[in-house]
Amino acid sequence: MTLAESTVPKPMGTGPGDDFIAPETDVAPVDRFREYRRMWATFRRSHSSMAGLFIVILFLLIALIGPWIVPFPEDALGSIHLDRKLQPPNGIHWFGTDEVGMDIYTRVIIGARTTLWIGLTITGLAILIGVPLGLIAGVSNTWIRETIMRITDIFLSIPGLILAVAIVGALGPGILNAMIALSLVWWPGYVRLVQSKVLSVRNETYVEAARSIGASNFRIIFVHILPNCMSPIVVKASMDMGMAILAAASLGFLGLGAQPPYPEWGAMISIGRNYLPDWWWYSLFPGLAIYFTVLGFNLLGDGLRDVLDPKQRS
Amino acid sequence: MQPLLSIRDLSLEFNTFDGTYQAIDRVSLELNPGEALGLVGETGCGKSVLTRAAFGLVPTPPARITSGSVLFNGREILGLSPREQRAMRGRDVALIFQDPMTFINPVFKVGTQLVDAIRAQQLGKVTRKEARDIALNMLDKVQLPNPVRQFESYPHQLSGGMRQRVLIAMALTAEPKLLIADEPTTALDVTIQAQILDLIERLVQDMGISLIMISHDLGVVSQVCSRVAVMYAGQIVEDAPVAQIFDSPAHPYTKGLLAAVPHPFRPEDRLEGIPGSLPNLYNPHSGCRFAERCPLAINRCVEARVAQTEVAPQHMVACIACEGAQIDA
Amino acid sequence: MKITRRIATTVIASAALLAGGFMMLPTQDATAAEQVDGKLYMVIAGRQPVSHLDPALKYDLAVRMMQQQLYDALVKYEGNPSEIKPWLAESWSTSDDGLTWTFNLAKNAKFHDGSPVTAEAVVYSFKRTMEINEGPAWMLEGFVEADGIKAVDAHTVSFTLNKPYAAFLSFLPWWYVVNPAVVEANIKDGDFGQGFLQENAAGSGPYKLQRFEQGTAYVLERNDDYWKGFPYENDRMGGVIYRLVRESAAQRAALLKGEADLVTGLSPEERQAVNSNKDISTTSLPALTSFGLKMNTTQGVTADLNIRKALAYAYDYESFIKIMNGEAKLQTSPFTDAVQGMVPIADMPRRDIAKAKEYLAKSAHPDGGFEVEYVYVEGFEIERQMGLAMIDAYKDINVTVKMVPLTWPNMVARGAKPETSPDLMAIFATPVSTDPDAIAIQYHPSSAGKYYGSHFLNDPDLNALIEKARAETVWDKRAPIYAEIQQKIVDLQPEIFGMMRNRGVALRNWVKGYQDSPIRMGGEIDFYSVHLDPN
Amino acid sequence: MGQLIVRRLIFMIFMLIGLMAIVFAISNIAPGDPARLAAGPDATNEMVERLRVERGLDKPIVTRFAVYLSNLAAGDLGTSLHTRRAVVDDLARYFPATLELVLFSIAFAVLLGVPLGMAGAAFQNKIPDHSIRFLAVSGVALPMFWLGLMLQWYLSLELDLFPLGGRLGIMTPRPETVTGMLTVDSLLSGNFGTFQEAVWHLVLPSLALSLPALASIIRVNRAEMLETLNKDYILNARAQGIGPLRIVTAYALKNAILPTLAMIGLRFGWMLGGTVLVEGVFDYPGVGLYATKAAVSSDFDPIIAVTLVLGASFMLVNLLIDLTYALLDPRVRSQI
Repeated sequence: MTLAESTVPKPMGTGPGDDFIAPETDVAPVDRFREYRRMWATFRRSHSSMAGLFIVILFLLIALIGPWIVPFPEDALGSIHLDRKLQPPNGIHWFGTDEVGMDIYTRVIIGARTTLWIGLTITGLAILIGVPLGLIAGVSNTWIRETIMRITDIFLSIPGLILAVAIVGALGPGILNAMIALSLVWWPGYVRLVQSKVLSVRNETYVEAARSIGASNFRIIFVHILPNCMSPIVVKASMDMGMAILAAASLGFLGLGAQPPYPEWGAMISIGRNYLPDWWWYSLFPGLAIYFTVLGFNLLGDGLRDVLDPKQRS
Repeated sequence: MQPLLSIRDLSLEFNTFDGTYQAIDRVSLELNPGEALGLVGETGCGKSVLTRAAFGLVPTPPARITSGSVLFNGREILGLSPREQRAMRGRDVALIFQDPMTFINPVFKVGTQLVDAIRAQQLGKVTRKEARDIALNMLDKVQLPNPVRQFESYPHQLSGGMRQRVLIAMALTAEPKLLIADEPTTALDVTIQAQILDLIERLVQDMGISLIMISHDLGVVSQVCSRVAVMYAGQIVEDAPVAQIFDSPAHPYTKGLLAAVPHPFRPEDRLEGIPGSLPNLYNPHSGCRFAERCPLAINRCVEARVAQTEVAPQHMVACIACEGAQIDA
Repeated sequence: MKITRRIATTVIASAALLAGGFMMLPTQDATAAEQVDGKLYMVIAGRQPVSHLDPALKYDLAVRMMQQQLYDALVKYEGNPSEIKPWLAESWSTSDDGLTWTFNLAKNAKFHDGSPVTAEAVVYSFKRTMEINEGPAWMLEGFVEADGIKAVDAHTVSFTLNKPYAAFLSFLPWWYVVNPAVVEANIKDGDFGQGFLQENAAGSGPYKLQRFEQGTAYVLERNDDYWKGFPYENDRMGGVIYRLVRESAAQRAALLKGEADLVTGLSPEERQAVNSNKDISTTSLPALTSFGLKMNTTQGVTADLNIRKALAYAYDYESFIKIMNGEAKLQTSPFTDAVQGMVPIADMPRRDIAKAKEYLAKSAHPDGGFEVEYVYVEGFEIERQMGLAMIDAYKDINVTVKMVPLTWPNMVARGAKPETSPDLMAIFATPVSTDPDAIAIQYHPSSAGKYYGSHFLNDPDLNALIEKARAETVWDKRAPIYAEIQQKIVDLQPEIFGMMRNRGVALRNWVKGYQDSPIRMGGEIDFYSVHLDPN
Repeated sequence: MGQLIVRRLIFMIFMLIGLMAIVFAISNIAPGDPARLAAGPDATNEMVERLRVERGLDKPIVTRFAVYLSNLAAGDLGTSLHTRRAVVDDLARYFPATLELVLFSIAFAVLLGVPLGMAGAAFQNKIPDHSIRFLAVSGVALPMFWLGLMLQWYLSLELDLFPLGGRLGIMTPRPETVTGMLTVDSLLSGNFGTFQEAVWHLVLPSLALSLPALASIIRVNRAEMLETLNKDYILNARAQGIGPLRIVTAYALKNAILPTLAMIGLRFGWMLGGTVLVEGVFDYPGVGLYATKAAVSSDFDPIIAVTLVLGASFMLVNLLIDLTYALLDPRVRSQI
């Protein structure tokens, strides 16, 4: 925010050529979409946000129509062709083949579907657990809030990945257990976010006004407080999609996530590492896939935050 | 007598996302040594930007000085290198600002910041010990109770008035030739306001400093300044001695301003606001920017630049429609 | 906010300098892997940890590799094909009835602490192993009693067998001689010195133990005044380091970078890859080693012979050859080709989905629908690829596979008990001698609990046949029994019989004198003849 | 100040007990049977039953938790199945290595992140700023393990600049253990050769571990610097003629560093978690590698112990960050 903006107020849209006799102030019709159009204008202006949006849309597309556009669909289900193993990227196999002849391009594309499913489930579960708890903690100021917030603090004080490894260690390796573990690790973030938002919104004047005219607690939460929490939740959700995908891939890399022959990027890299440096393509392409997907979600998250939640700058 | 500061035809614009904002439009202003000039105008008319830009305190980009020159003691200072401009600040010109709460660094002791300022102003030729003594002496001069304790304490431990005194001390340690006070009392409550104004008046006279007092409060200006320049939307509309501004304002905007201020001796007058709102300065017309709200406005006001004309001795007005201005054919 | 570019550039320059500071550190020279004040230490990068050193306890490729360097036995296997060479015993003779063997010890043999290797020490060592009754003890069980071993004089030992035993001499290379004085001095509450010998050595071998860092590296120092001398002239050889590296990629990388001089257990395509490097060469040698997917015949779904037959017929045997890039041959009998008395079995299972379904129909799961657990060595690519091949092959009989990678010690532990032995376990087994009894015994209850006995097969007829063949000395009478044994084993299908693969190592060209002998296990290196000359 | 520390320490003890409760819950409420988990996959049934009684796992949950706490107090964290040693001894051996790696990485991230953040603010919207911002955004998105592999492949294998992994060459003389941290111990014993080699081995793992932290520190510090440089007291400082270098490195940075501290603390915690990945790639014998090896062979006690240790160290770090925050910001200091 440079000096100019701080001292000179935003001019009100009158331009040259207006009749120099003072114009009467007409009240423009309330334009419900004006706010969204303004957001889209600011969003569109930042290249990084648009890049993020493009990557995410591409990723969703690949995840949706993946199985129908891949050259070797059966490879994703584990059918092996040992006679064409470890081929470098070529005309047929764009990303080369792995150690048992499966087409890596196919497995990366199908992997996108797995990754989307993982990201959505983890973020979804985390929101389902975290947001209600956050609301309850925010609204009540009795011991309920204290217990919820203390438990949240404890969870947040454990590095997420090691807690996930511990939970998967107990439940046993596998993609479902990995997702449960990561959801258990992820919800505290939303509790803290929603709780702080609710606290700040709670003593806003319009909420007191609503309460004063007898609005029920329930109505206040869902009509006044929750809508205000939506924008930070949306921002955090889009950032979390990226981070959840990264965390799930990490568990896959440790051999605790998806089990063979399931096409999951992290697991592919953990096998692919055995084939560096001579068969570099085996671990390069899944790694790039993770990087671009997570980058896309991060950029989108940044863009949304600048538009939806400008105050939350850093 | 050569004027201490003379700003001629200075124009400045900001390029922002929404387009280029013409903040200052060919402003000319002069200040003689020892004189106290009041610079008056609504918030956002560019009075702060004008004084700060003159001494290189407005970052370029996004600001850009498109025309004009600034002479200080006869020397052109707009073209100076950043280093030279910096050397002037503190020693030749000093600035004090509006809100003492935000203009002192919260995480450093008051003393540290004073010593820093002094060492910068003396270009490092002063040891920390000597700088400390100068600072303590200055704090005493600004009537700060128990200077040593204040020297060692942090800004948040001082009251608003005390902090403003520290700012004044910091500005005047190098006995500058020009002091620009940018609404020094606006953020203070009334009782403290009077003390600070007296302090500034006394220091300015004692040290023979010429003063530019920027304010939107005509009362403050009338008490301290000998001459007043009225600014509107980046243009100087009227420039005259204090008495004439109050007794016979010429420019319609100045009249409107005075009408909006409760006159101390005529409490029964009805106050009137000025209809309309500030013009959009993104690509303004080259004429008088008060035209849209001016009751006397005619077409020519908007078409061309309105030069300043003298309606009385030392009383300049930038208007062609008000009476007393020569209406050339 | 007018910040001059000058400060910003100084800020970045200082940061870059800081990061660059790391770069100026010296790189390691890469002539030989490790040097300690002038002496060269050869580094062998392997994946299997050395669980212990005690010659009387259970052995595997890593354990025996260390024992061979730290200890000596009466005789030793060397060369290709593996022949028995005199070692501690310079010469030996047998009585006419073949029951008494007399060994004359080398006079100059001495232990690391300088004391001579006497007949008394030999007797002590054999009695110690027999009393502990683990590890190699099974080899002489029932043929030699402890009191049948006597020290005739300081340098002569005699063994009196209670019945003739053709394979007797072929087992002796695995009975190492310990230094009684050192063992006796370290016995703690009657453990016969096992605690001490777990991670220490009391031998007379060509190398001494310098450092035993479990899970990381085992450093052997060359015994310069070894009584038998060395088959090469190189006074710069300081010793050998057996270094543990978790994955084959890391082994390859260590070899390429010169951080390792020799690596074992690479897959065929990995060997091809490193071979392309001009100063690395690889060896490939057919071995006695057989490979089998051992199935638990007592517990779980594989207890049912029909299920075992179905799994055997559904497996895609061609994948063995493809995974090994052609460097393997399918086994046509439980006995590998080099074993005496091996006969090809006609109905050796090959992939035949119809037959597999036939057997499945006769089992408790007529249309499949169950899961089998396949345990393999973590990081061992060949076995992991077999798992993927298994998943693909068993889809046709609606059987799913759960792949479980384990470290070798954990695998051996799981295979040691019927309740925990997995449905399928990938095991490379090298017989301890070319005598057929060494392989037949693997299907006898006495092998239960050993890594090659994880099927816990216990068939009375088969056991009788094995014991009968074992006692027979006349080869013409033994041969037909072993033929019947091989057919019986295939009928019982305790495992999916795999392949005989070539095995080999990859080594830097500055490694000289490397000799492989088929009797050695895959990855078991004899350091004795190996040395580095970097120029 | 002392009062803050005492209050926070008491609070931390409660947090630690809470941490133990969560970790205890994982091992007990999880569907797996705790006795079988503790005994490990290849234990026979009667061994599992014996363990159940021995560890009192058949008693009600509250008493079991009390027993669990008393065991912890006595330092008995169980035995590891895959190393066959007491977990406490393993931790004593492996934790200093992880600590050394994490401290090295956080130092790298801060010493590089803060200047780059400042540079990003100084060159706002110029080429250096865009490249720094791209590094920041990608840094967070790059998978740590994959980055480690690529660094290992390129910098170590191809260019042979760094060793592949591990903490020290096998035959390099090891300094006698004082802190367990090789760099510190080798300096203490004056063995500069080993020190250099220890740093040498730390470079790649810490590069991989610190990139996400570096990226976040750049982002936060850049945003904070931008915001602080627009503050009024900076304008006043410039009006007094104070030099730009002093303004940036002192006046602005001391204010901008406060929120950056919070990010450094958060990132330190994530780094502790990240060791689980990076140590595997570089075969670096720390608690991260120890935990993953245990997790793969479902050897349960070590995982629980490592979670406790990493959780506790993260809490300690948060306390330290709050203390530095109070130290740097007089307004906070005067409130306690």
